Amino acid sequence: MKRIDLFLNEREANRVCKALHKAGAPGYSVMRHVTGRGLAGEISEDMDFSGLGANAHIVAFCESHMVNRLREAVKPLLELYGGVGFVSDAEPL
Amino acid sequence: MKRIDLFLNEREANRVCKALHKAGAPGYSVMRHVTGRGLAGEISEDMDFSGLGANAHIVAFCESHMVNRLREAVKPLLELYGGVGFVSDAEPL
Amino acid sequence: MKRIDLFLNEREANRVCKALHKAGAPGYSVMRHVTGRGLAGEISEDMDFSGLGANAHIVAFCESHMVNRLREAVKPLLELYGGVGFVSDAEPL
Amino acid sequence: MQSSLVLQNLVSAPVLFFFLGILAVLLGSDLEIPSPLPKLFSLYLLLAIGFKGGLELAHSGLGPQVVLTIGAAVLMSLLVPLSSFLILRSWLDPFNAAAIAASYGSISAVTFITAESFLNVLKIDFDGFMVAALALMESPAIVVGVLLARVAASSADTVKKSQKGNIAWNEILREAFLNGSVFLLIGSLVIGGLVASFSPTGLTKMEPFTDKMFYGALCFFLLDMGIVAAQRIQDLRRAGPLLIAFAILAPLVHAAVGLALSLALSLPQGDTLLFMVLCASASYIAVPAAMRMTVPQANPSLYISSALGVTFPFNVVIGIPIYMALIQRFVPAS
Amino acid sequence: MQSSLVLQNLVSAPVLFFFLGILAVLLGSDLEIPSPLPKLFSLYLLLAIGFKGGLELAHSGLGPQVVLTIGAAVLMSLLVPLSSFLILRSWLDPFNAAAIAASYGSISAVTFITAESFLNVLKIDFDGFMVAALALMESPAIVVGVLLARVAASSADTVKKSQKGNIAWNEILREAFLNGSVFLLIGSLVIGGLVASFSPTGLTKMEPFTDKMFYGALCFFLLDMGIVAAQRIQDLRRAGPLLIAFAILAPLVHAAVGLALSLALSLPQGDTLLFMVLCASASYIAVPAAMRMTVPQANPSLYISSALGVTFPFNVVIGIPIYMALIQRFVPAS
Amino acid sequence: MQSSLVLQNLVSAPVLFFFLGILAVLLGSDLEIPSPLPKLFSLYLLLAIGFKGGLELAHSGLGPQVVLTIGAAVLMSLLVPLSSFLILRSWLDPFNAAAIAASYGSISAVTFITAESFLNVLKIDFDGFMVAALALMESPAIVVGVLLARVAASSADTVKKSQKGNIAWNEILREAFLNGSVFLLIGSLVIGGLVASFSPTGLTKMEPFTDKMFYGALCFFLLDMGIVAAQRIQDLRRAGPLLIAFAILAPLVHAAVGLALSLALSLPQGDTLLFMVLCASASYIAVPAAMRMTVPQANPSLYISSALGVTFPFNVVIGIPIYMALIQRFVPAS
Ligand SMILES: Nc1ncnc2c1ncn2[C@@H]1O[C@H](COP(=O)(O)O)[C@@H](O)[C@H]1O
Ligand SMILES: Nc1ncnc2c1ncn2[C@@H]1O[C@H](COP(=O)(O)O)[C@@H](O)[C@H]1O
Ligand SMILES: Nc1ncnc2c1ncn2[C@@H]1O[C@H](COP(=O)(O)O)[C@@H](O)[C@H]1O
Ligand code: NA
Ligand code: NA
Ligand code: NA
Repeated sequence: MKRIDLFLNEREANRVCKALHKAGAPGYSVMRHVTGRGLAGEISEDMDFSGLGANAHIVAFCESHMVNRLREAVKPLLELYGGVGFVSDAEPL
Repeated sequence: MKRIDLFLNEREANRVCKALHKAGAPGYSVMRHVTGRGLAGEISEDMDFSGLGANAHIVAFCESHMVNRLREAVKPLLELYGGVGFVSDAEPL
Repeated sequence: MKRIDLFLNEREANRVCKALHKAGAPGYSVMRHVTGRGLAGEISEDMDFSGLGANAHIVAFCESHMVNRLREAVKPLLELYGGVGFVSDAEPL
Repeated sequence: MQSSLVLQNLVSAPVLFFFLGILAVLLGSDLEIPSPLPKLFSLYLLLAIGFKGGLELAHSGLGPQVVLTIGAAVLMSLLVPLSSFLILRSWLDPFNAAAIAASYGSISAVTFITAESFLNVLKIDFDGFMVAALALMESPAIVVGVLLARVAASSADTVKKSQKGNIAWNEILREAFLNGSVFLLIGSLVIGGLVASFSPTGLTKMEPFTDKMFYGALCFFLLDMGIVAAQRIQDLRRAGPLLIAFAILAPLVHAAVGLALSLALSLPQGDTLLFMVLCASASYIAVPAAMRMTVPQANPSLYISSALGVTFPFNVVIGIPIYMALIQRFVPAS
Repeated sequence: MQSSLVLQNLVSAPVLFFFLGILAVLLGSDLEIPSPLPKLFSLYLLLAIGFKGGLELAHSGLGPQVVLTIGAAVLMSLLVPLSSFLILRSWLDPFNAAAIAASYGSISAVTFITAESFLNVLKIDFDGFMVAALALMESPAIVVGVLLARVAASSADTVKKSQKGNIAWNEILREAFLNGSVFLLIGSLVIGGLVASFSPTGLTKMEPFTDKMFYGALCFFLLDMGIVAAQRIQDLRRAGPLLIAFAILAPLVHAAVGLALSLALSLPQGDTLLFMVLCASASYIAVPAAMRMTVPQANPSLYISSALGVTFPFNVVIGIPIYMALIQRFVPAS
Repeated sequence: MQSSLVLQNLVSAPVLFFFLGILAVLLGSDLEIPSPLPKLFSLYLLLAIGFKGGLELAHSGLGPQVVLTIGAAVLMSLLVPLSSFLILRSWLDPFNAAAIAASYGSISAVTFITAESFLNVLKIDFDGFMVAALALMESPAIVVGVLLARVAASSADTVKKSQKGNIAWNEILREAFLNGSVFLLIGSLVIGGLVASFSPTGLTKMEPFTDKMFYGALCFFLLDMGIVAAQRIQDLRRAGPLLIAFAILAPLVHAAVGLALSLALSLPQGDTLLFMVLCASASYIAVPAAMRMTVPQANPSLYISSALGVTFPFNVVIGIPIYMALIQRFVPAS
């Protein structure tokens, strides 16, 4: 089993979740109000009042063979809007 | 060392934390306001005003030999109320 | 590639982030409003109104060879203020 | 007559903001009232309504009319879950039937407040002690709901022995009486009564907060309720046509029973509307929070979407003016 | 004259709280208004300003003066992005130029509100229908901005074919008209108008919420805007001197054009100030949220820091009194 | 007399809501005011109290009586931490002793506000400049606390050389003067003064926000403080009986010293109560936030639970009426 961690702007989180779901992810969890730093510089919660928001952290656990499909679903969005993704090993509890 | 990730309804989070503590977990961390999707469908923050809340994400790092005890403490609650759990490898920093 | 997870008081989170950045971390993400339990006992969001806050969860993904430098940057702060850190394996998506 | 009442209700600010919220979802706007702001308004409304009810109760005292009315309200909060359960059991399992039944036995404070605003616009008086009835209808309905789930479950033998006696009375009573919103409402009621009796200067100082802001805060909260109710609409597909029919017919039937009881108690027009609304409305604040813990086998999307997605908009938009039209027919204006 | 106006503006509570926020950041204080509290104030201000505008629009009606003024405002929201784009293109890529242009074509509701407060202090009247102009200037500027980005991008062939037709009209219009803040503002405007026309008793009940609290809530929100604006200052280094110059000169030029149009429409002094401020201000609420989705290639720190870090403080602190001084010179007091 | 004052205090709305919060925790209710709503109320109370204090200070001016009173207050904020430290050192390590001492030298704005409300109910006047005393007592206590920790630590040689000079003056002063709540309070005080002096029309527009809402917002905040204080009670076991005794005796002793100083300054009854409350109260907002950064070796649960779990409820519930009873004995009514 694998764990996928995505970090991207809150405003795009819904789109990424829909893409995950459509690609067959068995489930996912979303944490909003995430701040941080990456290639695009520092991201804070300052602009939250405008609807722009900070980052979201999306976690999806799936079977190892699904990773490729989810990657293909998510990568174009990360490339267009910015954001990063990581994979690691996991087991069901 | 192992890392346990649990996702379940906020309203049960306290119970699960108490169960972890009682079973001997050296510590845990809880993130609330987690949205997501699983077997029970989509979970949003809509009903937060009612005290029902969204999901919580509980992380507990522990020695590998503890995993069984924590699993036994937590599994019945996940079965009764819903929620999922995963384990992965980790090391102290 | 490695994943570093830090849990510490919100009030020190900025310092730790600066230390990570200065030590060359390619990026990091911060989740605030984290509650939990550790050596210092239970931490809740009760005192949030005072500016004291609850815990923060900082995640940084980095190349394996960077872990030592980030550890050195972060450890003294964790020792002074309290908090815990863990490392695990990961890959870019 | 009736159509003009419906219209008058439709152009009131609270109902219009409720529509605006629904419209936002239907059109796909990203308008949201982020958590925990809706909780701020819901806590505020409960505190304010309780406080005002308490001080009016202190003024009116606990005369026989007051006690009888409250008693009738509590009776309804015991009977409605029982009758609803019997009906819902015909197509639902005991857990879901019990949770939904509890919801319809309990009340919706926001529907009540909207009815009060409607009476204000019509310049029809009502008594403050009706808030006490509101406050006392939540807990009994929750207790009955949980007991129904237990009894039905154990007789149906669908659960393992070990689970049966699992959750103690202790927990049922805590969820019924100490649920945050029930507790705040009852607590504010008592505080309002104490302040009115012993420290009247405090009343004028609370007034700008509990009174003046009330209508605007209600509009804001209803904007959010519109958003949330509209988001529940897609859950309705899962609920099925029988439950949707129940969610529209139950308020009408319960309001009619409420009207009959009000006539028996010879309540004036304003109190009758509030009594009918208490009977007709279904809880989506206290009950879901309580059922989640005590009847985890029930599916929250069923009891929330019927109470919040159907019965609530129905009452707020058409129910209240319909009840008023009935009242103007049967209850003499005082 | 002018310096006394500047001073009078500087010692008003909203502007002072704005300074306090800036000072907090400059001195390194940890003062923060945690999310989502700023959103609460921004939702409240939009709701209140829309509601009040709607009821005044209902009173004044849609006479030719009203329609012409609103038309002129919409015209400005189409022309300003075009002219701004042409200028910005001389040193910026099409995406960033388009996003910034959209921002300057659109408006800042808080700048508008601050100008209203300033007029109140000076005891100069203004018309409620100006809020309608405000509400209708957001969407056209967003549409023009997105179209500019598309056209420029496809002619410059900097994007892959596949990306070109990617985002449908559908999405542009949703971001332009259904963006949460635009939607709430227009919705509240309509509700205010309906309530004023059909349910006047509702107005007095809304008044403590939408009117009385307004000034204080504005102060609170400006405290946060001061903090946020000051935090943007370090982004300005990345923006470069040309963009900073643009962010100061654009409001002056657009205000001058607004003055000319107002004279042509023979608007009274108060309305002229509001019209100038609409032209001069740049959006940092609706536009960033819309551009992020529709022109993701643009760098948010550029359009946010110019609109919020430079133009907004400039208008609030010096712009408004300067425009007023010009008005007192050119527009006869009524 | 005294018992009637206690009673009068007990039936005031703020104190009753404080009890309601305590009761919620003791009974096991799930009532909570989710974060960051308490912060909204705490920011609001600081802003409002500062603003009102500033405008009254502008009216009263800085006469000798005002300067002397403020000077006496600042003196107390320097002396109380020193004497407290000496006592606390007898059973606590230097870090914890210093952090607790800083807390008792500083003030609790909410206790102060509750005392003001109590005076309002008794219809006893008080001077607005007392807020300036409140604002100026926070920073000195923090500076003294941090210095005590440093000095004691280095003489006790319990820390490594490297850590000694580690945290610069720079940081101590930032935590003492630029701590968010201190900064907002002082800033609002200055703004209130400026607006009162230069832009008096602004005052009436702020009044509904800073004045009218105040009492209700205080009730809401005290509801949360009741919850938080009660949750601290279990921490008290760890604190031990000596610290609990200190947390009850210290306010009494400090209030007595405050009374003596007030008599020397011949302050009127109302100002005397406020002065006593400033001396008697302990900070649980600014000081914990500052100590966490500057004296991380101290255990937050000790200084928070003594100030918030014991001294605060003691002052709010019994302290204030007791001090008033003493005042009625020793200070002539004006
Ligand atoms: N190495 C990293 N570790 C953890 N989070 C990261 C890392 N890089 C980027 N992020 C997160 O992803 C967001 C978007 O990254 P970017 O698109 O590179 O600006 C950042 O704001 C961070 O929250
Ligand atoms: N595969 C998954 N990956 C990440 N989170 C999940 C996954 N499955 C479920 N969850 C989370 O766990 C919650 C409860 O899951 P469930 O009980 O299956 O409805 C969901 O609402 C998600 O937040
Ligand atoms: N074993 C653990 N697993 C997950 N989180 C932990 C663990 N130990 C400590 N924490 C988190 O780290 C915070 C600080 O830990 P401590 O410094 O040990 O009190 C705690 O409040 C928890 O949020
Ligand atoms: Na009911
Ligand atoms: Na503009
Ligand atoms: Na003190």
